[in-house]
Amino acid sequence: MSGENFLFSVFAILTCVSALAVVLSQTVVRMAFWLVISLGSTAALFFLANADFVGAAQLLIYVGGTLVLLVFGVMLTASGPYMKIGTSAGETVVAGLLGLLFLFVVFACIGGVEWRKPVTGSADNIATGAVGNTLRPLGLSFLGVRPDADLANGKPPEASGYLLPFEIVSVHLLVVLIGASYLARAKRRAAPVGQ
Amino acid sequence: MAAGLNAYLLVGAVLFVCGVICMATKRNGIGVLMGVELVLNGANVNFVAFSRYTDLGLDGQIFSLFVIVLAAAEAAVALAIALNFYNNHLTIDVDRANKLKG
Amino acid sequence: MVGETLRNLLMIAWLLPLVGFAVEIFGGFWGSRQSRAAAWIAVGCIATGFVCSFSALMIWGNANHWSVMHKAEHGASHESHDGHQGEKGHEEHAPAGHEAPAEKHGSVSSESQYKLTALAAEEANTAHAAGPTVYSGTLYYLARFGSLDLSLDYYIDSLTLVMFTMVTFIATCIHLFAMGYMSEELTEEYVDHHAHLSNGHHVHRPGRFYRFFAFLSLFCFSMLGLVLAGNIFQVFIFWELVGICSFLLIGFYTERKSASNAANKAFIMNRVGDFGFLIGLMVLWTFFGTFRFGETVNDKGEVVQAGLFQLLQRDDTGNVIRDVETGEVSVGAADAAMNPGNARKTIPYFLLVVAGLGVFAGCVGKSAQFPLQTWLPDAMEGPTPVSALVHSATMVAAGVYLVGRFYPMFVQEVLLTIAYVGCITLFMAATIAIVATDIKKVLAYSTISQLGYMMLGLGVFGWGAGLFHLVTHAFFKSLMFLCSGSVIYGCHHEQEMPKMGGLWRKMPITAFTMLVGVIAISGLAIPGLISLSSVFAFSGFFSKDAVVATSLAFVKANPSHFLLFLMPLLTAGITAFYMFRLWFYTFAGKPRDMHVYDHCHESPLIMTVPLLVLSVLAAFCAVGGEQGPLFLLITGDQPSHVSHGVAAVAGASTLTLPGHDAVHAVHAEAGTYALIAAASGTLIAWLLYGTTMVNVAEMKRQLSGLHGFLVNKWHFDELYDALFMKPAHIIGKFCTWIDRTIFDGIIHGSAKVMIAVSKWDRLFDESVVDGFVNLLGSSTFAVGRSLRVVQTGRLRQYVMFIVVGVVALFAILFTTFPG
Amino acid sequence: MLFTDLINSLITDTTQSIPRFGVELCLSATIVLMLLMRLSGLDRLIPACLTATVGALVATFLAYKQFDALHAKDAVVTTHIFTGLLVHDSFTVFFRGFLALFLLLTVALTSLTGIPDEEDSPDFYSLLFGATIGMMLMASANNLLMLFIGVEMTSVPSYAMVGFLKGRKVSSEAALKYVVYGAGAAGVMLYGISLVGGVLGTTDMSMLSQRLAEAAAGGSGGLKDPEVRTVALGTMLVMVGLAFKLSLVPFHFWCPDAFEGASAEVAGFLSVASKAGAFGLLVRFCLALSGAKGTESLMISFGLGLGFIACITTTFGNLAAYTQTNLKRLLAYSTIAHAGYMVMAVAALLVLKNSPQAATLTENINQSIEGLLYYLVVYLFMNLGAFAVIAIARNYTFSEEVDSFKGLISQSPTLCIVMLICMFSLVGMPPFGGFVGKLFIFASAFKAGEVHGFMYVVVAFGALNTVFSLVYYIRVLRTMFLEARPADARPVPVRLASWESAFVVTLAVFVLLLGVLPHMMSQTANDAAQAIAQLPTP
Repeated sequence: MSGENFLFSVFAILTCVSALAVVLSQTVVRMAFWLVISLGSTAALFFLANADFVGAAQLLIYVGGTLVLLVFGVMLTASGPYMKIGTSAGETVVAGLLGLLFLFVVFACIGGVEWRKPVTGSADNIATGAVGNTLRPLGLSFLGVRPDADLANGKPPEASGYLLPFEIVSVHLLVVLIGASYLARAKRRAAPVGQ
Repeated sequence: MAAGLNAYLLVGAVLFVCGVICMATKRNGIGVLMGVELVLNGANVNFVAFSRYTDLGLDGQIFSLFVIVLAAAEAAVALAIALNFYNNHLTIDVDRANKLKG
Repeated sequence: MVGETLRNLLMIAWLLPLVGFAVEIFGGFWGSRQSRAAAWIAVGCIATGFVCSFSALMIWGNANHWSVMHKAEHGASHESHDGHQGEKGHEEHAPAGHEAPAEKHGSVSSESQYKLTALAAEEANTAHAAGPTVYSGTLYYLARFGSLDLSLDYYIDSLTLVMFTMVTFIATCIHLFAMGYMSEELTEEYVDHHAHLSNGHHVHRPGRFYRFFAFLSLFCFSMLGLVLAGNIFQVFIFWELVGICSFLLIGFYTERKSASNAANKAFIMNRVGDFGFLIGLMVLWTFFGTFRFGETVNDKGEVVQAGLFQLLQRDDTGNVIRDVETGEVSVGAADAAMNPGNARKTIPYFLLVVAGLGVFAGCVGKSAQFPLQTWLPDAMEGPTPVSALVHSATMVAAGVYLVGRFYPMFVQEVLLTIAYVGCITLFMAATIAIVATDIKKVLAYSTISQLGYMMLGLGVFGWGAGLFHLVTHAFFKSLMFLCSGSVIYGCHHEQEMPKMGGLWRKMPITAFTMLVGVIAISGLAIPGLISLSSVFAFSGFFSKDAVVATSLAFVKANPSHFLLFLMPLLTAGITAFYMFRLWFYTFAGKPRDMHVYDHCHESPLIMTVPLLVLSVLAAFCAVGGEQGPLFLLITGDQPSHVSHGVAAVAGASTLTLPGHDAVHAVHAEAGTYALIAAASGTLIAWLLYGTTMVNVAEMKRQLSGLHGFLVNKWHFDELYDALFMKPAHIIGKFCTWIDRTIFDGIIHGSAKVMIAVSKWDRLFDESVVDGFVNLLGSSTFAVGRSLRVVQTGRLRQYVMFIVVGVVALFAILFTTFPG
Repeated sequence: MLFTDLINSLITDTTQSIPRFGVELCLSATIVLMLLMRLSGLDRLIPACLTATVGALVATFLAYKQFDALHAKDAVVTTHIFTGLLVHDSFTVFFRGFLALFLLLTVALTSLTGIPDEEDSPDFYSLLFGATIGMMLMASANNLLMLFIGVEMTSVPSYAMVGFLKGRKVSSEAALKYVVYGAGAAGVMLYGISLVGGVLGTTDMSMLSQRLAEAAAGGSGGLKDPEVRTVALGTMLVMVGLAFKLSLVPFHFWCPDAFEGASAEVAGFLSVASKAGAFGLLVRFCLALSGAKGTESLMISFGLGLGFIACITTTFGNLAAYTQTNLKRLLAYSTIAHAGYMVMAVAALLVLKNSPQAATLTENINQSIEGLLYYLVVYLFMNLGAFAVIAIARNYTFSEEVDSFKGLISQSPTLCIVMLICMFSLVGMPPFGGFVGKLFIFASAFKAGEVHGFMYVVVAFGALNTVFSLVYYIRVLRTMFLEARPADARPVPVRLASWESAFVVTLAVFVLLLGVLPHMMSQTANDAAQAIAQLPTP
């Protein structure tokens, strides 16, 4: 077993087990804890898959940002030490069976697929998804240039650059921020008469 | 090639399924939102894996980056709504969301 | 240009009521509630419309040199009716007006009746020379969707003209009558004695005189638009408009629960029929590519596409042309000849049947045929002029009219269906009419029954007979409804016949005119000495005779369908019976309720004059029978395959349909049978109700089972309630219930099992009996809890169902995907 | 090819793309402007609804200009902008115009009824505009990433809008249900996208059918072929995400709850606009996968599946509406039913496009899209009309129950007559627009019946449902027109000469006009349909 395989196995198992633990935990604080583990080891899997920037983003945004947000949520809504909103075992079992069914369906499909082989790295030493070192191509693609795909094949550029989503997502984040802050803040005046 | 694509896909699918189960069984609203994160994360594992092993290439990683950002945005709004629900109902138990039915 | 003149005249007649509607509704809204202005506007519009339609009819006749009138072999039969000319005295009398020119040109009869070539050449828009003379074209271009043109077209032939004249004339009379009848609404505060508030008081509301006339005008507009329509889609639009008007008019007394229920019922039942109509439309459009009856002409005057009627061609035997190998019907042979670009197409024979049945389904709804007939009696909740106009003379006639208009598209199977539906309807409705006691209900059932006659006539290939009966029936039925309105008005809104009796002394004009109508509908006649063609009779005799004769000819050609003759014959007797019963009950004998009798009075002049006018027409509009002017006018442009009948073809499931000759051969025989039936019906009615020889109450008791069955209208309402309404409600509830319970229930049902299993450990520790009891207790508890959870925990099940849905859909895709 | 060439081509591409993206940019600018005005306190002087109205007006105008520019050319013009992420053609512009117009109408309605009060209106309009940008992206997406971003940009602000009445319990409950359900559906959809993108090795939608044909080439083309099977699963998952947006059974659960909890204005917006965007996307997605050699029969079965779902959806929606007492909830079920009708057009499109005779059926393929677009336009007016009446009446009666509309005719006839027109149109009664729209959808579905007989069943269901639906609409109308107004009911004095009346009457007039003069719209719809139906197929 190579080192990479070993690391993959460790993190894959960690990811799955802690995801399961999220499902099975009965208190929300434990769920949050297991979620951190799961998402963190997913980031490790990303690194293993040569997606270094995505892995870093996962750690920063997901584990560092989103999860902290969730933990805030936990703290804000925990009304007392006794509150434990449990789930009946039966429900979990039924949901689990359904989940297994879904898993089966997915693997009945993708099990036999012969995946398209990747195009080997371009001559210009700019890495593709397969080779790693993706920071520069990713950054360029957000500006709309795709040297990884377009430099190799002497034709006019045809791969998609991602300038537009990169910009439009900022508008989206702005809107979302406005919406979330509206919902979360208290009304300054008295609320209108309940209808 | 190490690990292999299908192994990654299996991890992704497990995360996805765990997320769905989490959404379907947790009565705590925050817990449900954690399920959402798991689901999106499962899909993300897929994208990164495809990016490594197929000629989806860098597109897959870009996709997953956007997903991370959008998931953060969604989490923010969802959390705000959950807090709002909590303010109105004084509980975060989603089973108490039972006024609207029929 | 004759075509343009006709078009313009009919457009005026058609659009004036719409203008009237707008003026009345807005004028009335802001005007005084005591003003009759709205009524005068309405009358003015519709009367002008009548003048226009009548002029159009005259222009049409002159342009054709009245050629439809001189069929050489029948020319002689006109003389005997000249005598009536004087006493009619109305220039409006459409058929009578034609007689004089017809006589003058009697000798110039060399032209064939169906080939009016001189005109066809002159008009770019006219149909090809072999068919009837038709003026068609486009009024207004609506839109183009894909390959489909939508436009407002017109299609003018003799049927259109006769219908226009008939509708506008009757509408004028009824408008006048309504001015008197609705005069109670001319007030700021109208007290509705039939509507009660929850506190038991009567409803007080402002009078709605103007609104009534506005609705009437809108109705006239819709009905005339339906008749003028030049494509089946336009027919459908006006069809719905007529339905909406009828909804508004039936529900005119909206405060009465029964009225609003009846309006809803009429509307919904009609929609059920329209469902079929829509399917018919789809088939037609898919396979014929056009909705137009006539040809499509482009800007340059070139014919670009043949009309529906030309696309479906028939061979010499009258059958549609079928491909030998595939059995499909060829479409557009004529079109391909004219425009080689339009390739020949075919339509499967069964789809042609489906299209025909679909369109007929619409007619079933509108014309209150079995099994959608129950709305019509309920529709009597509207004011009586509405019943007269909408539910006897015009709207319900629209279904029959459409069957007639659409005749070239019907194949034998469809015609047979029409015949049987008509046959069932006419018998059933007549039997119910025997026991009805509400004067308007009797007339309502009689309307259904007569509509059945028309459908039967059309179904057994009596194209002329069915439509002939349509026109004569319109006259005498509107007359009778107005008479009943006069009675109701005179008796202060008493409609129950058992409370009447002996009214002829109080209201002689009404009684007399009603008698004319009763005789007309019963089909009584005084046989002539020489032959049946010189018989003296009112209009109903001739038209019913025509229907019965056609059905006899049909039955002789197709003996297995003998019921199609026996039933109408039997019903002819029943008709005479219940109509005379109505008359004797109401007008003859001794007063049964002195209170009603003492207060009743003859109606004012504005109501009796229309009665008199209509009674003259009801009596004499059909003079000459099938050689008379009205019949010849109607059949002037009959579909070309009708006159010589259709021969049965071996192999295919076809019927022999009688031609004119076959019908003519049995005419006298059928007439005799019908007359005997009618006379005996009359006699029985007289015996039972005209004299005191038989105790009716005793008979009623003897036949109580049958009586109850009939009084309950063959239990149709209950049947529909059980068959459709209840299931619909149940399904509706079921669906919401599914949403709440079943989806959840599946999950929670299994959850319950899991709970039980998880508790198994604990239960094992306890004693068997206790354990058993506990198990029972805990599972009931679990059931209760899961039910409570059903009410509360829905969000999570929603999420669960995303997964369930995905898996289920994938399973479906997998199992149903071929290969 | 040098790196500088890449940069140069990027610069040309972007400068060419930006004018074609003007509508969205205008909306984004309005959002930023509202934020800045709020920061600087200018919103006290100029109310946000004014800014929003101006922004929406400019956007509508820009969309109109774009349409005009495309319309002037004879040939169908399809431009890929932003390095192929978006498509700019008549179809895109049709939706842009449609959504901008609808945005304008919604802004007008909300400023009439005052549902966001002055303090909250910048927030509300930011959300509204943000959601609209998302819908426009959905309708013009040419990349799976844009598809997902479009859906998210539409959904997330909608969640917040549903919960906008934050003081009310039902509102927060509705928002919670909506957000959880929506997030679940988005996750499923994303997973589907990952499968499709992974197997086909591209996220570019215009490459999908080509790649699918390559993938199917080796095997049978049926579900036995693992590649095709996976793509089918992925496609289905994407469609589930869209079905959530379209509220198709069995992914409709959120819809009645969210509509009942949200204010009528928001419900009206969601019921039309977010569906419109989703339909635009659904059509694009279906066409992107259509026509791949070897998988035609699979795509036909997808079409039939959609037809099946459509049947169930209409029937369920109509029947479930029977027993409702809350008018918004009733209209929510009616919305579900109407989505079903519209999906019939997409089903017909898929079946026709993948039939062996597709080449001869181009006109019918166009017609199915055209019918869908026409119906959407009619639906905009009639549904918004109905919701607007509810919203206006609510401002007086503080209730949205059917019973609170009892005898309304005696107090505000205008509202009642508008409601009558809208509801008759919803039933599909001539001469209102709904009739024409239904007719053309049924007609194209019927045509598809020639390819596969099941589509006849679909048409039959559709026609049957017009009968079902009559019952509950009539019930509402009857309550409004025929019953007596209870003495203790709050008065609803809406005069004819008021802005409220003017607004609803305008909508009703459009409903009527679309029924009487269909060519006003049908030509436009046809142009848009042609633009998209001619997508290159390998």
